[in-house]
Amino acid sequence: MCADLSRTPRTLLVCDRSSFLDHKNRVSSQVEQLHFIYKVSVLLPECNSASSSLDSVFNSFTSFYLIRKLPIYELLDKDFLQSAVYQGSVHGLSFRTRIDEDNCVALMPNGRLTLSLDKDSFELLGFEGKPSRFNHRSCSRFEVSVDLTDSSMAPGGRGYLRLLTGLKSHLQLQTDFLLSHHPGGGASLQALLSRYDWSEHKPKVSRRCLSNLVCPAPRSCDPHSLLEWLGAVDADVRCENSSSSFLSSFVCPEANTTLGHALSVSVSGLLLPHDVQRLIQELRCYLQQPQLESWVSLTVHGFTDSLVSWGGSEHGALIGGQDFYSLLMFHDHTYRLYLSTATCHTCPP
Amino acid sequence: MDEAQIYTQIPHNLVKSLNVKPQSSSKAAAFTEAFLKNSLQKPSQYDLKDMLTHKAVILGYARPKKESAKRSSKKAKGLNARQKRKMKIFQIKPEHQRYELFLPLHELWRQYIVDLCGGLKPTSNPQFVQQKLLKADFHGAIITVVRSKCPSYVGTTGILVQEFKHVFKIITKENKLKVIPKRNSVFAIEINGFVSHIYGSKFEQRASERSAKKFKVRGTIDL
Amino acid sequence: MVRVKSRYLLCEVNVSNRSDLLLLDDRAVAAAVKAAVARMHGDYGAALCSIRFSVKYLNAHTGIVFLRFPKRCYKLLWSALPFITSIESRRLTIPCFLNCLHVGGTIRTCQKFLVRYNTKQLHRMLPKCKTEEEKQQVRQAILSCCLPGGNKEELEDDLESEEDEEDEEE
Amino acid sequence: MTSVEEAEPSGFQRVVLTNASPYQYLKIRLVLEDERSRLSDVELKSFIIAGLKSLHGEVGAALNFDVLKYDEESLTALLRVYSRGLVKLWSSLTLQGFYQNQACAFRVLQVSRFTGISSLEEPLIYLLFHVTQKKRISHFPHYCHPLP
Repeated sequence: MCADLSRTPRTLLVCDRSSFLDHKNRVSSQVEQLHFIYKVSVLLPECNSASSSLDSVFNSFTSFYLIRKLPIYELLDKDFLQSAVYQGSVHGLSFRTRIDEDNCVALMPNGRLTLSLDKDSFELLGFEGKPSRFNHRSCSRFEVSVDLTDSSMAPGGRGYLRLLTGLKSHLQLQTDFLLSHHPGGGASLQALLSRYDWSEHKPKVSRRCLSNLVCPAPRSCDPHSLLEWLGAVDADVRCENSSSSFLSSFVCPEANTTLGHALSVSVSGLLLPHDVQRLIQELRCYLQQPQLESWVSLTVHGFTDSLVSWGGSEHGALIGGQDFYSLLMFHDHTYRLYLSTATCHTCPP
Repeated sequence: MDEAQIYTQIPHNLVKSLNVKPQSSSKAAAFTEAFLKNSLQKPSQYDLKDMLTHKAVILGYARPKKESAKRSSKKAKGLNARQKRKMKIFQIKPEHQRYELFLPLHELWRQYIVDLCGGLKPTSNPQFVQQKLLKADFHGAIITVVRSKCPSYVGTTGILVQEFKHVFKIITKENKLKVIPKRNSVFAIEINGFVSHIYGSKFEQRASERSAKKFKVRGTIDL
Repeated sequence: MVRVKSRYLLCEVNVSNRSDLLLLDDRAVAAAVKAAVARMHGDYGAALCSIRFSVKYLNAHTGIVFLRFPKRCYKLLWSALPFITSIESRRLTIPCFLNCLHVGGTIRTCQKFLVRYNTKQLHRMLPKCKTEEEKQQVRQAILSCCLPGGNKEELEDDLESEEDEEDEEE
Repeated sequence: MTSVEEAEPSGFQRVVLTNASPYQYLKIRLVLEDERSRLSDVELKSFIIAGLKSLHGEVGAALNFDVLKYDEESLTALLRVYSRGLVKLWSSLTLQGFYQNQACAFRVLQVSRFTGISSLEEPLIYLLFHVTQKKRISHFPHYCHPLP
């Protein structure tokens, strides 16, 4: 009746500090863990325009496909499994389905198909699953997760047939679906695409030049304020406020330098962790140029409505889940990595 | 009548014409006793003499007692549960668990439903059909589990062989006998294009008792 | 069964002119509290204040009020009490303020506190008396102060009030 | 507020901060019955404060929050509020029903603990629109997602 109004959901922020030269650094594995990336934004201080090599990386992000009204059983199609799932990594995510509300589907690069279903759909499907972690009191959501590379899920196998008939005749699940494939690109998906209404999309790159940017000292700043500032720069929020301003009292935390120029680049779409890896490598090369300001930041946002969080763990949005990580790189190969995760989740890797 | 008169000797002139031999009184007494013994039917266990001295006895036909009839009616009431279990009356032998054996039952059931619903044309009112089906017997119907809390039941189809209070026993096309609890499942029954869904949780009743039960209309039904 | 728990606030109405106290009644105090809560905490506070809030007791001579609040939100409602500056009663506005003396879990603990508090006040009055007659009166009054129940109560009283404090900490 | 520290001599350091974020960020959109009417940022903030005042009284009206960014065209705003005031702010937004005698509603598009909130420009993909509002005004056209 009268809950404590000042209570807020639990928050979790992990800060890693290490060096790329340290053999123990786990950046690449951590980058791989976040499967569904919606947006990557990079802040390059003291930079007017990105170098050609960096620009080419931005422009060469793998394109992705949107299929309208895809029946989900098509993902179990034998040819599709042969040509795409077994041959590399497929990223697939149901689009415009709201997690916690609709039935969502995700196909992960390791060949795992995950469905997040409401109670009625789960009962109709008739396939083994487990109750979702985000159920409150009553059991109203279920998660069905199958490994398509498993022997029981091979075409013709018992589990395969059961799921196929479940999706084909009991629960006719249809959603808009985003797909991308790592080494093969569109060619390996063509057979599936050709049967439905589809379109190809290039990740959208937007560049913004900023001037006279007040910035905090990245090494000493408190992580929360730093993240706030990075987000504000990314969202183009004005920092020049006085503390007595009516509208907003937001100011740059611990301001110490003013940058003449800065370049903020963001790429959005269904992006692959592989491309992010490439971008990180390229940024490290870029940092080696001697005349530059000594740091670069890279922020990666996960899909809000993806049903998997870090690794393969379940994700719920309404309880305050948002996955992103922010990588701060310095020219001496050291880095700071800030990982955030949703409320109920355990630590990211 | 005077007792002495009875026990008197038959007159000699009558002896010849009647052709009977006069008996001695002791013999006569023995005869009477024997005669009485024969003609009195049952109560041999009683002391005859005692009875004769104290009671009036009807000579002649006595009605057979009803005890035997009572016993037979008791027998007709049938076996108790333990006996049934012992005799495995309600268990279908493995060699009889064949789908095609039950197909005629299904045909019969089909006719029965069609008769019950007055022809069952595509034009007939679905609500009327449902009302009838609610009270009908389902032995022989082909039922399918549409929804269930337990995912492994979903999709099972077969002819309903036996219905108990809490379970349906069905035989599938693979000649497997399956026992499906009614609770937490929804069943579909198809006859001539009409598909009816049965919420098993609301159906937990014996077939015979169901016909007398009133079903309540509810807004929403959960499993 | 679990008891529905409440908090009883023992408050003192302070007015500049003591004769104004006699104008007060239960309803006027309740209305004043409700208005203050609604002003400070808006609709939310007003809603909380409409459940199980009541003025349990009002002594118009001494200005002592018992307020009952639901236990879960008594702090929120309590915070609005200092903002009461006047009570409107019988079309007269009486400038006053509420001074909270004690918070208890039962009316009984509040009553005990009140008796003790009043005894203390009488003790304080004693040296200030001018005439012997007045002193005698005050002494008489001190002696007559006790809870119905007598000595035995005194022990239980301490126990109970301890329990009560635990309650509050929950 | 807790933090766990695992420091290693090799220079690898991991710090876990729990419940340490001081702010929460909300991305909201005001939907008005008359779609042509526009508000300035100051009007929007006063309107939100009025809502806070009616639901949570003067204590609520004293709640500090910032309008970080406001787009007058789409009536979309980015708010920053202290974590402790999130519930109060959110509930008052939900219960705002009228702006100058016309029906209106706030749609809370996204709530986040970091300014990880994506920018206000039309993003390629709308991931937002979690229905967080208990009250929906039925005669409003339901918001459509623009196609990518």
